[in-house]
Amino acid sequence: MAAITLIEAVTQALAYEMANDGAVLVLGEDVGVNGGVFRATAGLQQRFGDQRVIDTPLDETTIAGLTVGLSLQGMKPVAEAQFDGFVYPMLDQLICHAARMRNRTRGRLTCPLVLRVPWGGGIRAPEHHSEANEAMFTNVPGLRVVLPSSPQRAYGLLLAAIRDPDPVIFFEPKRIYRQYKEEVPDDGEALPLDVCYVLRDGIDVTLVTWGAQVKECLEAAEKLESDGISAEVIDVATLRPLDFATIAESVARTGRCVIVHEAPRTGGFGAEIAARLAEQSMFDLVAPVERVTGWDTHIPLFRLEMKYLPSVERICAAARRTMERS
Amino acid sequence: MAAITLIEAVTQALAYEMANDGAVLVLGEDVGVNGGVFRATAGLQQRFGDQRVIDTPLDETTIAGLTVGLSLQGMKPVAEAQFDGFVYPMLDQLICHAARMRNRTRGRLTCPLVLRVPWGGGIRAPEHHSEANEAMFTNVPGLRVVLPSSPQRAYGLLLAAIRDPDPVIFFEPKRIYRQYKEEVPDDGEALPLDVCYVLRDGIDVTLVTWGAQVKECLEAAEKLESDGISAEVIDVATLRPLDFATIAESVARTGRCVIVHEAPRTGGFGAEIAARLAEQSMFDLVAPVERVTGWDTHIPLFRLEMKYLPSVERICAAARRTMERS
Amino acid sequence: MSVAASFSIEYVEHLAADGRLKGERLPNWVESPQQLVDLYRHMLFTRSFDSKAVALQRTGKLGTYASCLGHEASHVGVASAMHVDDLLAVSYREIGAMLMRGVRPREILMYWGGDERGSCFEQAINDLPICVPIATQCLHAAGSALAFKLREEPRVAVAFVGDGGSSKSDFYAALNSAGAYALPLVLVVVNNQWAISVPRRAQTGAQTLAQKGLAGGLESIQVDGNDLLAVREVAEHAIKRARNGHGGTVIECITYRLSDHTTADDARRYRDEAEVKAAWEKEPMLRLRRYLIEQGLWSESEETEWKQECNQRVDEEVNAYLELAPPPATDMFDYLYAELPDDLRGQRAQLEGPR
Amino acid sequence: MSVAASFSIEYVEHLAADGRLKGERLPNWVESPQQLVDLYRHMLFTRSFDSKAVALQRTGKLGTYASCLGHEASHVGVASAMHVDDLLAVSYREIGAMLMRGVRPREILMYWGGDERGSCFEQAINDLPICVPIATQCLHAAGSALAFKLREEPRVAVAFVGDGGSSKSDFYAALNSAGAYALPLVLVVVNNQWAISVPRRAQTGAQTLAQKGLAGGLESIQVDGNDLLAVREVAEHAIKRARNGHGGTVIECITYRLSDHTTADDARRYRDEAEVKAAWEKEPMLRLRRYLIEQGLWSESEETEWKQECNQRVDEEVNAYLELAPPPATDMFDYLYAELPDDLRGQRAQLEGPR
Ligand SMILES: Cc1ncc(C[n+]2csc(CCOP(=O)(O)OP(=O)(O)O)c2C)c(N)n1
Ligand SMILES: Cc1ncc(C[n+]2csc(CCOP(=O)(O)OP(=O)(O)O)c2C)c(N)n1
Ligand SMILES: [Mg+2]
Ligand SMILES: [Mg+2]
Repeated sequence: MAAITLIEAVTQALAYEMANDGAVLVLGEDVGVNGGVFRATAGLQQRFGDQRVIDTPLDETTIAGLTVGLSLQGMKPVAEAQFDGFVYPMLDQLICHAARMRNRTRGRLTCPLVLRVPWGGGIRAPEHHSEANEAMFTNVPGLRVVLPSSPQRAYGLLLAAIRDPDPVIFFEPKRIYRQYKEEVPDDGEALPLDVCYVLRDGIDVTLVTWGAQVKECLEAAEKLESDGISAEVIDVATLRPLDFATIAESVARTGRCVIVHEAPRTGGFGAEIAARLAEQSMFDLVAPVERVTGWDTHIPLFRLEMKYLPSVERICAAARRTMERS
Repeated sequence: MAAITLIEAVTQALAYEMANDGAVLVLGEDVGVNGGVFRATAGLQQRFGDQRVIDTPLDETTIAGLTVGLSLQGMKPVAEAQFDGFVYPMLDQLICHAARMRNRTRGRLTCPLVLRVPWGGGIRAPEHHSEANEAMFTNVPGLRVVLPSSPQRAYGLLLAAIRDPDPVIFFEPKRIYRQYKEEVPDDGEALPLDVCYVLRDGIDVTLVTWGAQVKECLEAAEKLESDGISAEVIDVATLRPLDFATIAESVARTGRCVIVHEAPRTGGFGAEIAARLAEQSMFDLVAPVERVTGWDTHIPLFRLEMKYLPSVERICAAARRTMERS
Repeated sequence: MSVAASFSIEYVEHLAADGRLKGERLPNWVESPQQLVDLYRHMLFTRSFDSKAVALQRTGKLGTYASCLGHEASHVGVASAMHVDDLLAVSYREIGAMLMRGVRPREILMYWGGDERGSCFEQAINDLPICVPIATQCLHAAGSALAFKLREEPRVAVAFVGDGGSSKSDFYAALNSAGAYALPLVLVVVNNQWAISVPRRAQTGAQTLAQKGLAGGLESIQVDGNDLLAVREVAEHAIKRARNGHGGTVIECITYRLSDHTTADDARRYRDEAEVKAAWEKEPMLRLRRYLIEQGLWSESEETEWKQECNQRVDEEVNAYLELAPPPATDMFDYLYAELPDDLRGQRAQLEGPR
Repeated sequence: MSVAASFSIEYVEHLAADGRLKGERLPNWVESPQQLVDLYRHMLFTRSFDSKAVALQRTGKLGTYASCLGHEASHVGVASAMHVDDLLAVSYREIGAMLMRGVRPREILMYWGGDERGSCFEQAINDLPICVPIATQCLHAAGSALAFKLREEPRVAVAFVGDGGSSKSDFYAALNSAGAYALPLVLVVVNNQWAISVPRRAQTGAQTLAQKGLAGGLESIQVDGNDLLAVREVAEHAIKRARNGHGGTVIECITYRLSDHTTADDARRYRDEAEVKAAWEKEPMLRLRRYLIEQGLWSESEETEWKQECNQRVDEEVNAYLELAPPPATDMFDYLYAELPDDLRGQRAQLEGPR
């Protein structure tokens, strides 16, 4: 079994489930012959035909609306948004319809769909190609929001997302699409859709993050280690519904928490985690919670983007502050 | 000077500023002869003509895009979304363009626009007419998000919003459009766009809220008073940028905080306030923060909607818990 | 200079406002005169239900309601041309079409009475629920039509949208994809001249709303929406075309909204009484009744009798609606996901338990 | 059955691929032969810049870049028909139009080089910056056109959009409002046959993209987009019409994307080399050069000379671009609002200060 990248794991999961379930189909801009601008659907049209891998007209409203309609008929559409900056025209169909259909028809109609969204910055992409807008979705009841950060989790969580009977927004951290390889058995085993992953154990401070920042957090943990600070690292992986128990359990041990994400800080999903700590872990905390995030600005064009994204240095500094302030 | 309702204060502010500044114009569905479905623009077309008060085709994408274009030409468009449940198709133009234009052109072009959004539930309205989706906007750099809760604040903040050189989302709590009247001098005095209002002083617990829930919080404070609990009530009024100093100062005194809003809890803007408390007021808090919010569900159709909205009872219970848990 | 493409939009009508046939004989779709009587009965039932619903709202027993007064021929003409297996995607005003498709009157009342259970149709299980966000249902119909096509099912999706709704992005998106994929989709634009207070002319510079279909390469046709004979003909043709794999159609039904926009609206604020009065002259029931009576297919006494029966049936439904206990509050959690996530169990318990 | 409306879409061309005039003489807009030479020079400058930009990207000195190879006639033909005061709203590929309007080459390089200052045009101050979210610029142009109309300014807004972009909701929304308000708006659809890997035929079932204008009641016309003479004629006519208060036009320019979609794309994955080869036969520069040379208005030596001058000018701009120091990081705060809110001062200080 060859080791594969995160994006190859996405392709592998799509191919597995398309072979496994005839109701699964893929649609989006350039997903067909071209295999997607990131190559996530490479080879799928050749293998499954153009009735299963469907290029759409260039309109995100169309993609979202067709996806809702397909899912209403028992298909399991996996739609692709070409870049995260282009999901906004999809929100109306996702929020008003996909997320509500089961509830508003009392279970008569449902929308088992997945929207895949290449997410985040750091690849020197053009304007509007680097957004991290997961917070737009985390306040929406009826949706699930998933954001894997390793090839294995991408594979297992995407399978779970496709099999889930409700709509799932599946963000893919494009900065680490090809960052490293790991062995991902193509065994069709899905991962649970409501679990946080403890990637590294520690006793002094808990670093909570998701997506590409997992890399920075693990590096920061290494660095802190050499300073004698032991950091636990948690990959949230599924933002909605949130497995807060795993985070709370960790913070109960460490007493300190640094939340790291690349979206702007104010109103980002990090706020929800900090809020739950303030509600449920207040007496466990020995130091104020810290957030290390993208600034409350737009992610700049690429000459400045690394000054925007949370760096290992910023994470370490925040972790050290939690040590000092306790 | 006659006392007026919140919605009359909106009309008064619009009329004042249209008379004051020829660049101000109003556009939206049914804002013209009909004066808006809530009558916010009643009489304005008669007074200012159909070149200043413009009915649009029925498309929210159109409204948002035209508004951006008008503002780029130095007009000051005040657009109306007919109901909050219909703003989603506007997000793309607001987020990708209105909120970014100044930054992305390094100040060459700007978007001085206002989007008025009748907001929230509790009026037995049809489906999709009762949403509280302010959190969609509070994670967006470059926007301001305002949500007044009294006739005076509606007047002063709307004037400020129109005069502001950047895009402002102006939510109007429709449940209290006609709840009570107060005197609102038509003096053209704007209120600051970054200030929280302390509506009631207290020493035991701080109730932080916005919009229609201000009413419930004030009632809860009355009730708590009779139990010997002294509650301070803060109307946030402007969510972005947030005047956290006023909240922090209050919590420094009371040591307890209950955040109340009608949007769903997870990822709601209450999370941001709780997060800042966890970051900046940790050592002031003597009890865990509480959030009393809409459930993490869609606001139901009206037979159940009052079971969804935060009630005086739920607020009181939360405040009492903060007393017990400290 | 050469001509790259040319088009024309036809207008179809059969039955004049005075109840006389414009042509020599009935259109081909009419298999027997009894068929016309049945459809007329449906239209009358629709009107009975509709006026009762308005009355219920006026007495506080229903929430906001959108009357379909004057739209009966468009609704019944289209819905009656569909197969059971086809899919209907309405906006909110197509009561006549919904009833024809088997949605129960009590379900419609439940919906407007603030109860989600009204969208859990017992019989019209293929059809989509009322869709308030304007024109978004057109894309649900397009996506459904795509599913039918991919699965090679001989089914057609029919979506209704208003004149106002035909300005909306989702409508354009639906017709664009219908053309791109040659979908079995029929988009019915009910041009009732008003979108709340905004008149048809303010929505677009296009001479007809039908011609919007040309933007997607669809068949595009205009019909007298008050003329059951014509609507049914045009709808049947479009649906057959779609079913046979020849792609989508935009049908513009020219009619008039004889009521306020909804019970929350007061149309006198923005439109002329004279216009409404003139529109009453052309309304769809009268002309069909005149024709049927003229042909000896219907009589005043049958009219009275059927109206009574309609009222009785409606009353039964109203009673069933009024007697319904409210849904449990926990429904808002219990139908949110297939299975309630652990994360939400605490909230559900809070809602349930004593607060 | 009667006809409610009928339409035809004309196709305009003047200059054949072999450089011969199709008609008897030059179109009316040509005031002097020198004008043609000037426009040809513009086209050549565009091509020089474009190939240099691609080369810069290949050597890592520029980010992703979208070449305009083959679009020169459409870009220069339209932009040259505009008044200085008019407004141009481009997507991202209309380099030829931007240069013609006075955007400085270094600004275009800065933009694709990851520097926001590239959108702070020094000269083309009326024009909108590059707009990546497809077709959204059409509505900015429509809103601007509405402002011009309300203020009674004799100005016209011109928006470019691609064949793919003509599927997008925002494009339909723009043409719908252009019709509803009779806006001075010209929508130029550059149909270069491809939207990344998706061919024109997969976007829509419409025979022409021009006919989408009919959906809004706009003038709708098709033109050979490789034919400067024709493009300029059609654009000039549409712009004049708009300026005179007669409303909007959709112009479809038929051309071909001779390059990859962007430097990040490899078109060989999805399209036939033969198709590209055939398209080179019809490209816009060659035919105009043939015509000018035939007429004695241009020569091979002038061609060589001008190319050298273009390269030199471009090199100067490239140097200016390469020498530019990066913007201060604090710019991301300093241009976010007119005045930085107190709430953000702490973050700005953190960014500035030692971390
Ligand atoms: C997206 C959206 N925007 C606004 C509304 C509010 N609204 C409800 S009905 C209506 C007018 C619809 O007019 P039309 O499409 O002509 O249908 P009709 O009511 O005449 O049947 C409007 C603006 C809505 N329901 N959805
Ligand atoms: C809203 C949106 N969706 C997707 C994209 C990604 N994208 C960039 S260019 C392009 C194709 C555009 O094709 P077309 O409109 O024909 O213009 P061309 O590139 O041929 O000039 C796509 C899909 C985008 N920029 N914006
Ligand atoms: Mg209408
Ligand atoms: Mg193209």
